[in-house]
Amino acid sequence: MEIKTRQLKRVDIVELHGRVDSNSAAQLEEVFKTLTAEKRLRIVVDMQNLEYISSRGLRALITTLKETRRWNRGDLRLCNIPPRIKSDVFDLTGLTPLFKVFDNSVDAVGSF
Amino acid sequence: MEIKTRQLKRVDIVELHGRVDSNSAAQLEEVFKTLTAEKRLRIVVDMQNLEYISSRGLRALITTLKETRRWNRGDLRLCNIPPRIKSDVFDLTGLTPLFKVFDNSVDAVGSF
Amino acid sequence: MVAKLSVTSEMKNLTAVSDFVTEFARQQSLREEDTFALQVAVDEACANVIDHAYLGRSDGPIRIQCRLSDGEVTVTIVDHGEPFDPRSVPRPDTAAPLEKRQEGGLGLYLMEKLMDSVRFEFDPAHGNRLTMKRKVRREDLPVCTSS
Amino acid sequence: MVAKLSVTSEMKNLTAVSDFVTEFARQQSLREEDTFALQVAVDEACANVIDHAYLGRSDGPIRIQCRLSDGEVTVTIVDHGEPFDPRSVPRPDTAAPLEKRQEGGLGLYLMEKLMDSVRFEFDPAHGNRLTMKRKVRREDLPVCTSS
Ligand SMILES: Nc1ncnc2c1ncn2[C@@H]1O[C@H](COP(=O)(O)OP(=O)(O)O)[C@@H](O)[C@H]1O
Ligand SMILES: Nc1ncnc2c1ncn2[C@@H]1O[C@H](COP(=O)(O)OP(=O)(O)O)[C@@H](O)[C@H]1O
Repeated sequence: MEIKTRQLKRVDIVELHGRVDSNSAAQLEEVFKTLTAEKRLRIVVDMQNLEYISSRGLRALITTLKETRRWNRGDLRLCNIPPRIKSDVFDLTGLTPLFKVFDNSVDAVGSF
Repeated sequence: MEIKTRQLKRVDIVELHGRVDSNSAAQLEEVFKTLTAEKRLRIVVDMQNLEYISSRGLRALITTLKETRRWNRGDLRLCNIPPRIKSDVFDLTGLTPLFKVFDNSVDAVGSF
Repeated sequence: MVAKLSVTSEMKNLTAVSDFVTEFARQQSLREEDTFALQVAVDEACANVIDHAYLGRSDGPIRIQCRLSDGEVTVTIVDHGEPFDPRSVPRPDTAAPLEKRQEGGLGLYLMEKLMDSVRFEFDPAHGNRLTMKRKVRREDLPVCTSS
Repeated sequence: MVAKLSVTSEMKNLTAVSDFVTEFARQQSLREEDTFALQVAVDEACANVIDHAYLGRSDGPIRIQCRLSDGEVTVTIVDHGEPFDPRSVPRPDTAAPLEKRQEGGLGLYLMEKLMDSVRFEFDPAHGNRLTMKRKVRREDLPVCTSS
């Protein structure tokens, strides 16, 4: 797994590459914690190159979603979810309606 | 030539496709005028699929650049300039330093 | 065809586990959707063994076996940690709004949804055994290999 | 090889002009950078004829000719509109900051920069003739065509 982050002026992009398994999910958690600690609460998670994400990875997403939305300060938005992960992870667990999901990173960044 | 515009929350993307020749430059002018009339003054011009741009197209860019920057209200920023257009139009006419130029549309949108 | 892997109960070993499952699926030319289901289910199962059965111990043995026969993959995962009663675990409310949503508790649910059957057996002598099955299809073989 | 096109002095005809130049360049297998220079220079020249020589008249004839010989493309553009003195036209200050930057006035400059030579001749009997030349190279021919 590889996580690339890119800080734009008002938004941070977190790109997930490869497999966010139960082991590497801890790193994802770290990345999110660093962002929220710095009050960078407008986050786009780009899943273009994601192979799969474990339930621990999902937990990091949900925790951070709640954290960013608290007092309407920000949001965590998803883009480029691969179809398999969309159907067999997000839809299956009922997470899809909780997130704002975009087809591409430009729309996701521009949605803030 | 084809111009596609996409309205994001705070930014509008203007995608140029094909040849902005002296004829079609008028349409580009129209698109920019509509945006600035609606006070949509944060504009990203995506040149990914641009084949060439005539001096009348450049004029539309410069006019709109001035208009958006007036009283620091906005800006017109460029991304994905094809190398030939970069070297043989923008660099040659000394326009490059006047614009904020980005490698990709995400960075351009996120720069506002 | 049977493939086996033994690892100790450390999260960092889950990358090797995932590689092992991916390689098994590749060798058996499983379809992308079957491969995906196996990857997720095995990863979740092993993570639970490490977190909940071995409770932080890093030297507990985990034995994983994948077998394909009669168009069905059977995965067994054996550990010697604490037993548990899967019936006592509440399943997540996947329709809950964000405020009511639990942050964890999706692992068991994903295993059950992505596999056709998930069975836990606990035996003080032989350890805990998890058996998961899924009917799979093979990828159509390509007409020729690309260079 | 010589290619010719006649159009009337309407901006909308510039798309046909551009197609004509592109097709000429393609037939001669010109390199991308030469093609680009020709497209820009001819477009700018014709737009100037329409705007400045014919001053809004839409039925003025414009004759365009492209010729390749001895590795040099010669473009001639003939019109019967108003003549002008290119020496009287100030060239743009390409180092000026935005506030001082003129919005127009880049067409003639681009023609001169992208072509090796640009020459205007004005003759009441035969009309205004613009001759632009550029040394060009042909694209290396591909070893085989792609299917
Ligand atoms: N192999 C196991 N050994 C002991 N307890 C387990 C095991 N697997 C699951 N559990 C129990 O079931 C609960 C739900 O598991 P799961 O759905 O994977 O979510 P999570 O691990 O995120 O809590 C765990 O919190 C744990 O109490
Ligand atoms: N073919 C022409 N006939 C008459 N005047 C011309 C012609 N071409 C150029 N000019 C004059 O030269 C000026 C500069 O031309 P150009 O650099 O193309 O910029 P623009 O057309 O944007 O003004 C024009 O404004 C016009 O006064």
